[in-house]
Amino acid sequence: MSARPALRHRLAERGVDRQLLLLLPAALFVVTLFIYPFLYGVGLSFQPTRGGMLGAYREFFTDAYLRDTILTTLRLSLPAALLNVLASVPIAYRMRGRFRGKRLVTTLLVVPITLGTVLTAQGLLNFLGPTGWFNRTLLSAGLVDAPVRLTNNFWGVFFSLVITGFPFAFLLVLSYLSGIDPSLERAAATLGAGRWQRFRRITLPLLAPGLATTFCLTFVLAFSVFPSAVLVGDPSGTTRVMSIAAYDAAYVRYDYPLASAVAVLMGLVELLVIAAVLGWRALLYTGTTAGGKG
Amino acid sequence: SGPGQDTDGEVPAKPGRAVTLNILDVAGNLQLTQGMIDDFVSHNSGVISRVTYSKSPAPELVGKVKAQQNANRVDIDLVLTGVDGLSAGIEQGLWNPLLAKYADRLPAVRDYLPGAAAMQKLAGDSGVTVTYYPSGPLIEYLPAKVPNPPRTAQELLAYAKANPGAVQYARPSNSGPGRTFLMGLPYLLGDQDPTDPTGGWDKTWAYLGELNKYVTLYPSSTGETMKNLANGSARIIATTTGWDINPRVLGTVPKEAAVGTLEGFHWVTDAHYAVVPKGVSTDKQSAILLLLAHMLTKEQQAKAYDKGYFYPGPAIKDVDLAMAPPESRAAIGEFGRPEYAGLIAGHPLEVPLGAKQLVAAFDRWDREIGGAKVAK
Amino acid sequence: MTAAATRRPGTPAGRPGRFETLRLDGVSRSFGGHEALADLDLTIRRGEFIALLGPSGCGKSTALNCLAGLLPLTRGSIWQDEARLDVLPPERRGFGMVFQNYALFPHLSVRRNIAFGLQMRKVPRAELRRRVDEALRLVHLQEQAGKLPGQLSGGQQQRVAIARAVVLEPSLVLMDEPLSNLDAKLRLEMRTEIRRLHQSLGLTTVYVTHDQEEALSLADRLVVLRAGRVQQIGPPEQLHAEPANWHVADFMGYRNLLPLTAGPRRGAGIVVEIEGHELVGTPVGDPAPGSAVMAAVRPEDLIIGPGLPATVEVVEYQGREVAVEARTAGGIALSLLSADRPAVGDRIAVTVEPRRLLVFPS
Amino acid sequence: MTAAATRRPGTPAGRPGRFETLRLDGVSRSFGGHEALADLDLTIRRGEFIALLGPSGCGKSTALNCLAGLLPLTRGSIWQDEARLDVLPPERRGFGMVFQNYALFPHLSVRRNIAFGLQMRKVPRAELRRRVDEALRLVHLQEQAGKLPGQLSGGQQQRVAIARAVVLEPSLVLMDEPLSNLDAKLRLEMRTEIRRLHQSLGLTTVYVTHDQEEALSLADRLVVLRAGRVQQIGPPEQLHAEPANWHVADFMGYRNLLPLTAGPRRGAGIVVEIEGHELVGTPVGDPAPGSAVMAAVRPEDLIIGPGLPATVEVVEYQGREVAVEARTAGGIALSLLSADRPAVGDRIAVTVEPRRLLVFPS
Amino acid sequence: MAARRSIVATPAAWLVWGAVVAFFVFLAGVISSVVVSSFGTRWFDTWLPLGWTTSWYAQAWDEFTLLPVLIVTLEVSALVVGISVLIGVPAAYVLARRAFPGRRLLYLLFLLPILMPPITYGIPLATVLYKYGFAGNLSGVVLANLVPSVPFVILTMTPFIEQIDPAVERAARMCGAGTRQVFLRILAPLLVPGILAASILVLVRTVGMFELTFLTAGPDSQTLVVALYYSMSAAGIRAQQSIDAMAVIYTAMMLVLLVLALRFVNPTQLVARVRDEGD
Ligand SMILES: Nc1ncnc2c1ncn2[C@@H]1O[C@H](COP(=O)(O)OP(=O)(O)OP(=O)(O)O)[C@@H](O)[C@H]1O
Ligand SMILES: Nc1ncnc2c1ncn2[C@@H]1O[C@H](COP(=O)(O)OP(=O)(O)OP(=O)(O)O)[C@@H](O)[C@H]1O
Ligand SMILES: [Mg+2]
Ligand SMILES: [Mg+2]
Repeated sequence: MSARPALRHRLAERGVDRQLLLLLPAALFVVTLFIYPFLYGVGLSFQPTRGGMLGAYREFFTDAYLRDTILTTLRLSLPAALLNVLASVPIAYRMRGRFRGKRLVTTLLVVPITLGTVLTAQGLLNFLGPTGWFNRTLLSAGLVDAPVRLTNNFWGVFFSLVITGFPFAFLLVLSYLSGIDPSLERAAATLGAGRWQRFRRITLPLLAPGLATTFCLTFVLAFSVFPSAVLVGDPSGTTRVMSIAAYDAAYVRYDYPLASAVAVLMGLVELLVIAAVLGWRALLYTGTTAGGKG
Repeated sequence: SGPGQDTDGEVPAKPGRAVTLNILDVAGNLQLTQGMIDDFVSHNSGVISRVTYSKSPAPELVGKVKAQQNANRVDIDLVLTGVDGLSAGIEQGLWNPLLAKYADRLPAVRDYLPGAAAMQKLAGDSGVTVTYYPSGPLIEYLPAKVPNPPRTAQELLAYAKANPGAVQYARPSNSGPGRTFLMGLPYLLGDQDPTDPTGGWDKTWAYLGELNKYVTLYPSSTGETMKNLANGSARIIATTTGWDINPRVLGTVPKEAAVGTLEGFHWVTDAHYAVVPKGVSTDKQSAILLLLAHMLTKEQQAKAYDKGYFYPGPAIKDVDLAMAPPESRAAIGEFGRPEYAGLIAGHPLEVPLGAKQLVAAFDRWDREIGGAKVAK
Repeated sequence: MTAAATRRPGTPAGRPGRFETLRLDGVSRSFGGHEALADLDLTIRRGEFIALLGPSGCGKSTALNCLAGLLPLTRGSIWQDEARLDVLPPERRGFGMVFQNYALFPHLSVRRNIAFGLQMRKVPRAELRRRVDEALRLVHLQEQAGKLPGQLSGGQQQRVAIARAVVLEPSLVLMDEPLSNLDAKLRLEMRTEIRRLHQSLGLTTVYVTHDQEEALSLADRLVVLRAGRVQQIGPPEQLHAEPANWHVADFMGYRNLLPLTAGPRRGAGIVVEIEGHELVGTPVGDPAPGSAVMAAVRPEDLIIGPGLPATVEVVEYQGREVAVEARTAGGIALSLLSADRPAVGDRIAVTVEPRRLLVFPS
Repeated sequence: MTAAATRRPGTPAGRPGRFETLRLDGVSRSFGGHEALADLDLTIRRGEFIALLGPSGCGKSTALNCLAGLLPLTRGSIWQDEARLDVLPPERRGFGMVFQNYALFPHLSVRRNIAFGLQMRKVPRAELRRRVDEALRLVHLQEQAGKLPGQLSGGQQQRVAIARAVVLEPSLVLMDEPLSNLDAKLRLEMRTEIRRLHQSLGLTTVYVTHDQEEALSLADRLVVLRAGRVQQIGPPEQLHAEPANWHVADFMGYRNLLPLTAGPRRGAGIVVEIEGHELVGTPVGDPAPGSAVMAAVRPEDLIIGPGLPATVEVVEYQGREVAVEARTAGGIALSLLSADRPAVGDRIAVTVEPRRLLVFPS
Repeated sequence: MAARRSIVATPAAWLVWGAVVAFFVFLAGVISSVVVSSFGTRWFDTWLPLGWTTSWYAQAWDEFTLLPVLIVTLEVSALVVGISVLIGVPAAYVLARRAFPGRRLLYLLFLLPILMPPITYGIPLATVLYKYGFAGNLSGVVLANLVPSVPFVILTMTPFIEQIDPAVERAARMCGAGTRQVFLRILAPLLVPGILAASILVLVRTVGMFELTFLTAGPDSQTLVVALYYSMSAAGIRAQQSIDAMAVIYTAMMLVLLVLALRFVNPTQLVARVRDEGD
């Protein structure tokens, strides 16, 4: 009778108790359905058709056409994710309070979530294309002499990332933001902090962990961009992202080891970026956002 | 077709019991053949009780079939594919070489058109050609905007030079006309070995590189080149017989668009195949053989005329437009081009590149032509 | 940082501006039809210590928030000398505030919570350090300076909130029940400390509390609220001895409120009858004979002695004295304090001096 | 709903199980090395009202949370009769709790907050309604029943929290400063109400407070804590009259603590000298002559009369009496209560009865 | 007063609202160009199509056997959203609230499926599912889609849970609520905005997830995106307008789901209702 509780207490103090069982379904799920297939894939990347264990990786890094996809991908996804998160903050901040039509504006801002890649791609091609409404407007307004090229290049993909990624970011940021106790800002106001300082010193730090998560999620979505990189991008040039290289290897050349290697490298690059962001997040305050009792 | 069913044994003449067939189309072939299949099923419900159709882009096909075969549970019974899926599957050993043993159950294979017969050779015993067309390369333009279309490859280059951005073809790996243009160039330019894109295409690569200077855009789909032709942002695009007729039927391209040929071109033909993955039960194999035999009859083949989708379409000899369904005849009567018969008869037919060479060609095109834009 | 800061010097909040009077003129605030605060008129003179006193939910916090600028007014205006104040945002009014729910910044250490307002005012670093240290000492939190608010006990949190407001030496300090979570001993100490600060820094203070003892001991003037309306404004002695109506009396510690009928006048006094016994009280607000009245008396003024008989029901130990709850034959509950300790069930009789029994119209 | 509910009958929490004793045995809790509560031994008898008393941060809430099962113990054990309790999760101990910071469910109306525990216990709908209505009446919140907690004032919220706990009639009620946010009047009423409930429902109650008055009046026994350690356990009279050490005395209202040197014994008393004046006090814990001692006296026991001279510094109005802060020539601050009202600056002299001056070793 | 204050903040407000309006105009252009095109007979170099028709919709409806596909899509997405919330929220709770050995490792484990492109694990995953008879039907599609969805929910929900005052849970426990009830009665309602946000994101990902769905789908368990992605990028000739029509159908369906979701719970409503005093 006394030995069991003792162990239990010792474990409890280290934070191990029955509540951790709640983790079990998720952990079990990920281990059975992800880890095995994933390790298989990683293993595959070390069994290339030629060049020994690391052949696939060597091929990736010696071939500039493959290697450059890393930079291409980052050049697209980092700015897009940053823009999505940064633009969401002021908009969500404005929309925190109560005002008429808030629901409508929120709903409208969230609409792009429903678009899907195909409609976005078609829409961008139609709207921004050389004879689309956008260029027509510019031309008839006399702002430009020749149609501006905004599709089948970097900008097309970038716009599609913003259209699909921004609502995600906005929705998350708005929810995180409304979880912050408004009396904190009021306290700051009575202490002489103006709008900007209240935001900068109180709201932003409390929001930052949420922003980090939001950034990670939008970044991941942007990083693995595939259909729009092909459909509205320039898939052999400026928007040849890593997923296109992986796709080519897997489904065009049927070189699965190389495809796995590219995919593993994709994951690694993402992991590096996210580790940096989450590492930064770990330094932040992440507790309750209430200001005290009540 | 779960485990435990016979998949390797002798294929009976008729399935023991009516089967359900799961057909996967990765080539857009059902547009032509769904009518034939439905016709068979409605008359032979004792052989095939039900058919389910699904569609997907070709590249994902191999992964899916592989996953099923690894798990010993194949539930795709029949695949309709183009050359790419066919040869990828052959390379990976996915297909059941049905013809090796049961060619006699498909007597129609002896009646293929010469071009179709050549295409069938590519498939070996692993697939059966069901539809065929000579494809291209052709060029398409609006006569109002291009009164004097180029007649040779050099003229095309000169035209592109004089009108930067006016000539367009889609990224070859995403587009049939794009790849037909690519594969047709070695013949047009008299390259050393038109079947070896790495060693024998010097003139082709030089030509494409030169042309690249005046091409502003390689769209990711043929459809988009068509749209650009229609709205005037491109003047000359690469096309094929099917891509010439069908979009005009659909209204994506103005009816008055015209096609032209470049002097000395060879047709680079194309076909669709029916293949059976390994691991499909013998009952189903038997049903499939009966179905294919039906599809290769002349009456059924006539349906392949469609609305010019794969013009002409039939793989079998002596299938006249007159045998086709009335809508087909009407559409082709209005939008078809009488000159095609002469062109098909008057120019050599070549089979397309094998999968390996084609991939090598795509890769080189991506790096040197499409990817060169990065450096600019 | 930019617009607000550069515009500041011209406003009343420029330097914590000393004012002569602060005038609330018909200040009202409704929440969806319900008037939480109605027509508050009050002139606060520089250096005064005002306590807002009233039961829970009477609108004290609402009044304070209106004054701070955190709640827009529904009606009325606020004037600082001749300048209209209610149009300014809170950060430009230059007031300090202690919130009822603390509202500490959860991500800043105690030290940085306290330093926040000074940083906003761009106080030089050395002075900032000095003043924060002083404030920490004041609230006995030197050792917790590095902790986050979430790691403090309730009382410690409240002390941080106090330190954060007073460190600014603002022209007006608003406090919303700042001592409510402190322990009794510290509460007494802090009470004296707040009063001392108020005097030595020359602060003007508006202090919300529901503790009449606290209000009486701290304030120069008390404002008693009930259901959003002012009941009485005056210095502590006046409220304590001469509550304006029975609600105020109730709140000022007249725990025994007896609904009776007014009898005839007897000299300056008035006769009321309770269960056959006649008591003489002091009329307030001229109750008409025969009308319903409310007779009010404090527990400490009910004396055990010949008079109204009652039975002891509860005896609570309170140190030197005991609190006794007794019930008359007619079922009226009486609270009294007693130096002796009667037993539960004892029969006693109680009486009261006429000047200690206030009789209000009810 | 399934596992927990069906297993319950066998456990102590089955039906709000009445127990005879609840024994805390060396209960300790550290937070990262710092012992917030150390070696608490306490036996609670059924029906008892125990108050945990101590200054802010002394570990009262920690003790309560350990008892509730919300904090795992670092050392020690808790026994309910013969059953070990500290291994059970909080929801199976069958206790009720009122939290210091309310902890109301922000998404549920007042009524549904109160009904929550009854729903968890699957009380039939009609009884649930009746009991919730009763609880609402008890805390005077009938009119707010439909509101969300966020729409209530601080005091109203606290009352919801009290109602939520007592509606369950649990075998042990834990209260963490439940009255600290109520206004003074309601606090007195609720205090009596809690005591009444405790008796009528036959509850056993552990009550945390920092208000010694509250503790004295409510509890059968008091536990005085300081820095996580028990200082004294005993009934109110004992703690009030005979604090075990000067820390307890300090907390029990002996506001004047004078660090002096022990003189010779005089009868049962002991002489201490302060600025040349001799005072006689009662020794507690045998201080050796010549050693440093702490002399403790309550403000109400310091009498203005021939003795130690001092100058009046602060006079605070407190209703019937005034609180006076005076300073001796040697700079010692003295607090006393006085019925007359001296003026600031007046010179007075103070004295104290020997039995009212406690002398502790320091 | 309120009006005066908002004038003070004009420049920033104008900028923000300007950006929002610009975004909407852009968005409206993108969407309506597709909608217009899907109703046009032919549309070349003009502002509007030459004629109007609904035949593209009829054609899309027939050709892709849209009705069953829509039903499958709804089933799959509802199951995936439901299960991933059920599994993911408790895990997120433990990760947000508790410190225990191996927590970081576990976090990484949950992060990986989101980071790793399905190419790495898709085919082996499909093999495993086929082996145990899950693939080729609805369950396979659901299971495969859960792989990235569960971690997605965990990652989204963690900050939400961190924001909720732990004392509220303790109070519920003291009222006799077990872990399950604390979750269902207290946390779930408080987390509704977060769950809703996470659900919408998972829904979109699931409806839009081509690869895993295709690899594990059987003939009767294709989702809309498989059909749609096919029509967009498969070989063969297809009228732009019919693709546009498909895309509009897809979007309309998602929009209906979203509007339904927003009808029941406004993403910011719950938290805001509790905290939005005055102002
Ligand atoms: N945001 C709000 N929405 C609706 N009603 C409110 C709001 N804030 C306060 N009230 C109501 O206004 C009245 C006054 O509230 P207030 O907070 O000013 O009381 P208080 O005097 O400070 O009480 P306490 O001493 O309990 O803090 C109460 O009835 C309360 O329910
Ligand atoms: N979660 C925690 N982490 C670290 N230290 C803590 C934690 N909770 C409490 N403490 C510390 O333990 C000590 C006792 O805290 P506790 O909350 O029990 O005090 P208390 O007696 O209830 O005080 P109060 O009357 O102010 O509520 C304090 O010094 C506090 O800082
Ligand atoms: Mg209040
Ligand atoms: Mg506490």
